[in-house]
Amino acid sequence: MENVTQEIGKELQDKFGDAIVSQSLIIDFPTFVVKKEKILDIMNFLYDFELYKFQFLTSLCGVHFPDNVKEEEYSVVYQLHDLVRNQRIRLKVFTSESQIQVPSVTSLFSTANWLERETFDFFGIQFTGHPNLVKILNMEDQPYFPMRKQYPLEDGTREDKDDSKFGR
Amino acid sequence: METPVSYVPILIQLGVALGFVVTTIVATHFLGPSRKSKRKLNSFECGIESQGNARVPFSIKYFLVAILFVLFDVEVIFMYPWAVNFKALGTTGLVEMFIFIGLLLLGFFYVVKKGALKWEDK
Amino acid sequence: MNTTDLEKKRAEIEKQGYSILNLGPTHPATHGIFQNILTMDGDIIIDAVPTVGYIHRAFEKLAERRAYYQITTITDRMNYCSSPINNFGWHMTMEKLLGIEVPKRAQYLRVILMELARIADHLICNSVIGVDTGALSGFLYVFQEREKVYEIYEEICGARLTTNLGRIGGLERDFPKKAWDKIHAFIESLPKALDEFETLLSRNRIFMDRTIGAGPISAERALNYGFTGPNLRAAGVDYDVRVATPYSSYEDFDFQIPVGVNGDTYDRFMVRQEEMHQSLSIIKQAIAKLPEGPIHADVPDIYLPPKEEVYNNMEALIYQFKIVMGESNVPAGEVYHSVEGGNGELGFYLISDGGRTPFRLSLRRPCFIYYQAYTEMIKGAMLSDAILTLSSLNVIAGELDA
Amino acid sequence: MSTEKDIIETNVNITKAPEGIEGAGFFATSLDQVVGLARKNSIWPLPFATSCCGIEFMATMASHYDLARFGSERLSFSPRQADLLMVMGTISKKLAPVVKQVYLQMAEPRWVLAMGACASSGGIFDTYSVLQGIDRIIPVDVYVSGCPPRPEQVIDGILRVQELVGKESLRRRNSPEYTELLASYGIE
Repeated sequence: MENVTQEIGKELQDKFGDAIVSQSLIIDFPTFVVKKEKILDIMNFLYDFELYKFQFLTSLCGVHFPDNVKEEEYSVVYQLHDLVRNQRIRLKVFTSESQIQVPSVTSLFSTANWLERETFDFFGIQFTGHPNLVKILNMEDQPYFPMRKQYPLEDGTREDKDDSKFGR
Repeated sequence: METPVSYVPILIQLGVALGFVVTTIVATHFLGPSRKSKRKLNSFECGIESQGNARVPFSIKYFLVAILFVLFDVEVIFMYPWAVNFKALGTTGLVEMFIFIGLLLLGFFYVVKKGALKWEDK
Repeated sequence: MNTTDLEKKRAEIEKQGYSILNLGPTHPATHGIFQNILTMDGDIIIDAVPTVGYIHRAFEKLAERRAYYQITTITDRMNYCSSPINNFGWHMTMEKLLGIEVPKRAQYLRVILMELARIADHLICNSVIGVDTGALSGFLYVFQEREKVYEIYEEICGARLTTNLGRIGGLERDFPKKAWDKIHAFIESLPKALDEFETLLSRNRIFMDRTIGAGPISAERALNYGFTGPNLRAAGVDYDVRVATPYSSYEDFDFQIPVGVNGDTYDRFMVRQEEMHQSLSIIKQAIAKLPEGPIHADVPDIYLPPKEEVYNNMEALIYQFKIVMGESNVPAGEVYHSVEGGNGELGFYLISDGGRTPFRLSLRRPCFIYYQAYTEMIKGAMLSDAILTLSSLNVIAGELDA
Repeated sequence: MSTEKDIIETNVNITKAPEGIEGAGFFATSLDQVVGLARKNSIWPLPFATSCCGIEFMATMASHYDLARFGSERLSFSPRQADLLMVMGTISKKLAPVVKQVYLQMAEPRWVLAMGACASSGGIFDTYSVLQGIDRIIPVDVYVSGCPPRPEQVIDGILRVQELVGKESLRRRNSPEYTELLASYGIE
C-alpha cells in the first residue's frame, strides 16, 4: 500500500505542484491534504487517472478542529474508491472560519449534493457552486450550526438530568 | 279494491325510514362531544398546514372515463329485468335486447376508436 | 423556502395546469417519515421536492459524548431492521484502529449473526413491496420468519430489535444451546417460507406488471449517486463489500452475488430474494466450519474481564474500573471501516484524539446517500409506481436521518 | 378429549357484561357503561410510527402477537376516523408540529398512547434536535416504557387505554377540567 501512496502522490505532485500539501498512509488509506481551491480539478484529474480510475465518491464529511491554527479550523474529508481495482484514497481540505467557502463537487458526483448539504447543515461550510445549499436534516431556520464543538449536545429542557446531582 | 287508505302503510314506512336517517344524523351532532376549531376543520394534509385549495382543474380524461363507466353500468342495469323474466319474454325479448346491446356496442367501438380510453397520451 | 416564494412557485405550477400533491410526513405509503411535494399532471409525476430530517437524532454529535463501548447503543438504532450488522461494523472499526485480531470462532459467530440480520432486513423489505402491490398475506407469512430471527436474538442477547450485540474485541458470550436449536430450526423453515413467498409473488402476473419498469435506474447513474448494496446490484454492478474488502473472515465462504439487469423494482425484489438464499448458505457453511476456541481476543484493557477474575486479582479489577469509567486508552488516529449493511456500504469514519470519547465519528449511511436519486427515479412515473419504488429502495428513516 | 364447553372455558374469555339490574328478559345499566363497553373493544389506532418502535409495532400487528385480538384490527392513517393516536418512535423538533396537527384533527373522544422511551421522554436521545417527550405538546393518556417495548408491553398499553375508555363518563370531554387541560397545551 505504501508504494501506491507514493505513485499517486508523485503523479499529483507533477500535475498540481504545491497544491498537494502533504501525503501519508493512514492504516490502509493513502491520504492527501490538498489546497481547497484545487479540489475540483484534482477530482476531475483522478476521475480518469491512468493508474486508478477513482469514479466513486464513498463519503464526504466535515470536521471541526477548534484548537488548530486559524487557517485549518474546518476540514472537509472526501473518500474516493476505484471499484475496479478496489483502491481507496482520502482527500482532505482545510479552510478557516472567516472565508469558509469550499468549491462544490456536485458537478462531478451527484451523490455529493446531499452530503454537502449535510456538511453545511452541521458545520456551516459554504460549498460554492452547489445547486441548492439549504439545511437538510435540521430545520431550515436553525440559527446556528450544531456540530461545531462550542455548541452543547443536550437540549436543555430536560428536568430529570439535574447537573447538581451528577457533580457537574 | 285499492282505496287511498291502503297506501297509508307505505307512507308510514317511508316516514319511518326518512325519520330514522334524519334523526340519527341530527342527533349525533348533539350527542357526541365535539371540539370545533379552525385548525381542526381544514383539510388533513398529511400532518402539515394545507396550502392553496384543492379545486384545481383536472385533465379531462378522468371525467371521460367516469361518464363512460356510468353509461355502460346503466346498460347493465337494464339487463336485470330481462334476465329475471327471460323465459317469459321469449325470443322477441331476446332480439330486442340484442338490438339494445348492439347499439351500445357500436357506441363502445366509437369510443375506443376516438381514443377516449387511451390513458398514457402525450 | 419560506412561504412567499412557495406561494409564487405554487401559482406558477398551477398556471401550467399541473397540480401539487403533498406525499407528506405521516403517510401510510411512505413507511417512514419522509415528505415529497409532488408536481403532478393527472397522476404522472413531473417533479418531486423531498424533505428529510424528520427524525434527525444527532447520532454524530451524540457519539462525541459517549465512551467507545457505549456507541453500540447508537449504531443499534441506525438501521433497526438489521441492527447486529451495525453493531459489528462499529466494533470492527475499533478493532481496526486498535489492531486487535479477533479469534476465528468469534468471527464465524459474527458472520452467522450478520447474515441472520441481512435475511431479516430483506424479509421486511420484500414483504413491504408485496404490501404496496396489494399482497398483504405475503407480509403476514414472511413476518413469522422474522419473529423466529427475533427469538434467536433473544436467546443470544435478550433483546429483539435493538440487540446491542458483541463487544470491541469479540462477543460477550457464546451462543447458548437453545440458540443453536432455534438456528437449526430456522434453517429448515426458511427455505419453505421463501419458496411459498416466491410462488405467491415472483411469477405473479399482477406483481410483474406492477414492478417491472417501476423506478428504473441505470448503472452509471446509480454509481454517480453513490448507490451501494442491493440497489446497486439490481442496476447491474456486482459491488459487495463482503467480496471487495472481506472482513470477519468472509473470504472463507463462497457465495454468489446476485445482479439485476435494469435496476427497477422487480430486479431489486429478485436480488434481495436471491441474497436471502445466499445468506442462508453462508450460515450453513459457517456452522459447518465453526472452529472451537475463545470468543474474544485477549485484550483486557478494552474487553471487560470476567467477573470471577475481577473479584480475586488486582489487574482485572483495575481494568474493569478503567473500562467502565471509559478511561480505556485508545490511540489518537483516524480509521475508516465499512461493512455490507442491509442497504449498502455502511461506513464508520472515526477520528480519535486519544481522549475518552471519539473526536469525530462520521457515518456513511447508505439510505441517506441513495435516497437522493428518488426524485430522478420517479420523474414521469405514475404515483403508485413512485410508492413502489420508495418501498423497494428500503429507505429506513433511522439510518437516513441519523 | 375435552368437550366443547371446556375449550371455551379455558381459552376464550368473552368480555364480561357491565354491572346492571338483571331481570326476566331484561337488563338495565347506565349509558356510560354500555357506550364505554362498545368503544373500548373497537379502538381504531392511528399508528404514528417513526423509527424503531414502528418496526416493533409491525411485529405487534403481525400474526404472532396480533393486536386484532383486542379489537384494534382496523388501522386508520387519517386522524378523522382514529380514536387512539399511537405515537411510536422519536419525535424531533421538526416533527412536533406534525404530531400536534394530527392530534388536533382527530375527532373527540380521542386518546394518546406514547410508545417507547423516545415518545415518552426523549429516551436516550437528549440532543438538540429531539423533542423531549410528546407530553410537552399534546396530553398523553398512557406511556409505554421500553426501547423498543416488547409487543406484550404494547398490548398491555392498549389494555390500559381500553380500561380508560371503558370507565370514561360521557360528560368528561365537555367538563371544565378537560377544557382547562387542553388550554394548558394551547389547544382551544
